[in-house]
Amino acid sequence: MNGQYASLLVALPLISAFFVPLIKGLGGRAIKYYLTLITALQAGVAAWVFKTVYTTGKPIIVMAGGWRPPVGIDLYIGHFAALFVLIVALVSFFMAIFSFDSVSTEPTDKYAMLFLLLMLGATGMIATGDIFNLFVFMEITSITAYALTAYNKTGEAAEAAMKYIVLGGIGSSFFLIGITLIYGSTGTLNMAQLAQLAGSINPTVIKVGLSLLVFGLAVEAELFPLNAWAPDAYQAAPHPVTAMFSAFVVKAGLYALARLVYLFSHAAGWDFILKLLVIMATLTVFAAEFSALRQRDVKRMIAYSSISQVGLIALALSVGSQLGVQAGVFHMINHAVVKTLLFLTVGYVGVKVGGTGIENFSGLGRKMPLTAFALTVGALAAVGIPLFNIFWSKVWIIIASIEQGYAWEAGVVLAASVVEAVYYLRLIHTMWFGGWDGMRIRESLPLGTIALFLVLLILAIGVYPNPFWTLAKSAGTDIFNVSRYIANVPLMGVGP
Amino acid sequence: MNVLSATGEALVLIGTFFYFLSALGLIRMPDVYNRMQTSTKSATLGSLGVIIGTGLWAVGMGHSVAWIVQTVVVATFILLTNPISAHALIRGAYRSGIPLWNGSVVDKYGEHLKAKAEAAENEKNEGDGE
Amino acid sequence: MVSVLKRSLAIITLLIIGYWLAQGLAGVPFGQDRMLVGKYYLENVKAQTGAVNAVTAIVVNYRGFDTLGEVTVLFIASTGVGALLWRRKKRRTAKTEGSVVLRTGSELLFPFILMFGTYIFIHGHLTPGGGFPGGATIATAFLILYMAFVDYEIPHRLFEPLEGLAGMGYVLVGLIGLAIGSYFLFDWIWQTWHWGAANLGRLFSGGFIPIIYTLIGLKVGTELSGIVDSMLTEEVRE
Amino acid sequence: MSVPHIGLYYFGALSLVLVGIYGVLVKKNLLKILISLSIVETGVNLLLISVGYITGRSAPILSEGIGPKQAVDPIPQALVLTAIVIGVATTAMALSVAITLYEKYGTLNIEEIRRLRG
Repeated sequence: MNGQYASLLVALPLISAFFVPLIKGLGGRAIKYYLTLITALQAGVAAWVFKTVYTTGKPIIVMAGGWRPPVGIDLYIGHFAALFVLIVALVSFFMAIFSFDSVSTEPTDKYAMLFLLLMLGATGMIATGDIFNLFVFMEITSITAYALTAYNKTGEAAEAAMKYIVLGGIGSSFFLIGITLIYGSTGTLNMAQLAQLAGSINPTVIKVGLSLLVFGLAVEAELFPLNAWAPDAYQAAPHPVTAMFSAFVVKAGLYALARLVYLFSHAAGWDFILKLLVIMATLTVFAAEFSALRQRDVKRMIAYSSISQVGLIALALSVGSQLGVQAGVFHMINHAVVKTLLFLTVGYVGVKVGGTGIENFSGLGRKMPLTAFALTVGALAAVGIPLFNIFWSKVWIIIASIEQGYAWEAGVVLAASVVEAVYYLRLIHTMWFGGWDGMRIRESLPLGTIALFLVLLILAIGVYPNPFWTLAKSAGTDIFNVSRYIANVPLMGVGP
Repeated sequence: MNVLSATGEALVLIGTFFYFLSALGLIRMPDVYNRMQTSTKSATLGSLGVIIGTGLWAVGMGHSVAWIVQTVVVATFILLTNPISAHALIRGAYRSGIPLWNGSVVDKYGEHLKAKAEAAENEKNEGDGE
Repeated sequence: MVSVLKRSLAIITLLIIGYWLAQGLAGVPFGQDRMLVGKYYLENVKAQTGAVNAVTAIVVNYRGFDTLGEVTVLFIASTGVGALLWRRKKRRTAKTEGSVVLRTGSELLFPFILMFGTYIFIHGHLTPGGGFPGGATIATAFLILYMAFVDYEIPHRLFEPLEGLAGMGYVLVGLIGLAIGSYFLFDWIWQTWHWGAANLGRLFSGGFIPIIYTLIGLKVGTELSGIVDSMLTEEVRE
Repeated sequence: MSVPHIGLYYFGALSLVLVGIYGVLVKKNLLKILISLSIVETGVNLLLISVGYITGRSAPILSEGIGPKQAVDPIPQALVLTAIVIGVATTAMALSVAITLYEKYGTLNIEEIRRLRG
């Protein structure tokens, strides 16, 4: 089959989202089945793309309109993109199933459209090979995220969405100024050609432009000064959407950040950007971990924990070595799995018990044993206990940072793990040893299956990390090795 | 240079003069209604002058006749829309209770509203009486 | 009152940001010819797309993916506004009827504004404009009706499916390109058959640009009027 | 530290961006903050379009005797078209959130809308 059919990754969610207004008369339940069907189809396409990329070992370059890269826009689906597009589609599929139980606020048809478009936005951000197209997809993601954050229509939700909109608006303006500067000094928007020309750009322009791009993406990637929206939005959004934010929206932002930063690795003034990123990432980790300690609401606590893990990923990505990027990508995969599980179970408790405050988790081990078990596994994995998946990625991050001579970064990772252990163990203790009101709650079969699947995945990665580490290695190399990226894109000779 | 383009230039000049007047009025006038009056009235005239002047000038300079046709169409559109929007704006301002300048002498719209309210009141009273 | 401290902090931040940005901008001098890909577009636009307006050709044809995203962004906005301001039962609650002047004027102008909007999006490949401005113009026509009449509402039953259909039409045009020319958003009308090559610079040319712009115009018009409608109607309490 | 030299157009656009950011930082009324955000967006759009300008050239519509050598860079104009639409969408979204906030709290002053903390 022709590689150009990978454009279905973008076309399918779009056309199905546009189709929803025509079937909205069928009622909420039918629309949720439709949503599940479409996400399953998307997962199928993504699996095909994944298989093609990993068997041929070559990236798929989708050329929109048949124009070769610097002239037209290309989608670059390399090892990283193929892997993460699959993750995006799978997480969306799980969350579409979860939506049956957890989303009852009207209007369901609009929820389905926004859900599909959030998936589309993240897919596009990961796949695109054009810097302005990245901006467009970033806006698709963030505007959908604004709408979904406020979807519950409570005061808190609207407030969180407002914070997000103001920060996001400033961020996207900065990003656009960055694009302006870089376009103004090179005359092209294609990432591969930008990487080719990176050495010849005026160093001040690259410094200012790239730091603006970093600031713009930091809103989506939840890095320190611009992540004030994140905990509120995580808490207020519908439960499936929270899981999607944590599992792939933030990953799309991080990926875009890493891709853009490494594209310009030949440019003068690049070290400056890396230093900026390291500072932002470290501050993110500390600010989030210490806020997480104080939380009484479990969903909010996990949100903070998610942000601090994101800080760790950013730390790994900004080490500046191939191993660092690979470790970062490995941590991204593990984080996606673990946080999907955590938000799924916590959200399910929120739906069934009626809230996500810590008091609702008391005695959960006997009230909802399966959910509590899954939540425990997720919590232990998030702390980084050996035999669980995040242990390995944290180890690799430590190795990578020591190898580059940043011993204190290893200290940051360890300190973060200790703080995480404190609050996660508190949660586990409440669940298994807290008072029980004698009630049993029936757990739903599909969600139990998903949770068990994720638990098994966590254990599988924890016990046999090697195949997954190989995946992460090839995906990380895809980001780090810019010269291969340039060679893979069939640039047409539009040059000076 | 012929008569047509000279007329066009004169019209543009007159139009700009009206623009100037409206800008002056915007600064000098005491309240919303007076400012609105000067700015819209003279902006309409100013735009008409400039637009039609441009059309005449272009035809006079030997460009195609399409210029004057297009400018006349644009001018008609402005002539239709500008007063309506100004009217709606001022009515909105009055309705939302922005006060008149102290030195105003007439308030026809206020009188009209009052008369209307009184008429409605009378009708209601009469209805009660029967 | 905003405290003086907050203001001065804000001004210091601004000075830092401004200095930083100005330093970057100083490296990109104003008014110089730095075109790279732009030059290619200008030289080849007529032969490759059949449009004389280079901006439109870039928007719809060369960088069509961006435009697809742009349409999606607007669709998200309309969906999101609809989702947030969703009410079980809603009605216009405007209190004051527009005056005679406004009502007569809007009735008189409505068809002309519609016609003008249509003109803009049909002639996108020839003159400045295109689907987005055209659609916005059409939406203003409905906005005027909303302002003039207290009980006017857009025909929801027509507009909502139309919005979806126009969007699907755009993606379908792209998928037809994938089927015929094996590229998504391939300009199958111009590049395969060269229809309209004889009247370059007239209405029937420009490949699929007029078709896509018509779809976009319809979509944007219905979407923006939908947003206006969501914002101007309120819940009926019973 | 030296004063960077930038063109007048850049200066205008940049000042719009800064004025907007000032508004976002200082104003307390939500609507004023949103207006400030729109001002930032306008400034950025102006900046983007003035980067594409080339002295002495005309709009990139290649009819009536304008060849490829007489036209300005068309790409920024295409980008600005997209950016404007995105700005409109953000503003629409923000306004509807503001309407929801007003319904829930009865005010648009951000100092009074503070339930979420932590």
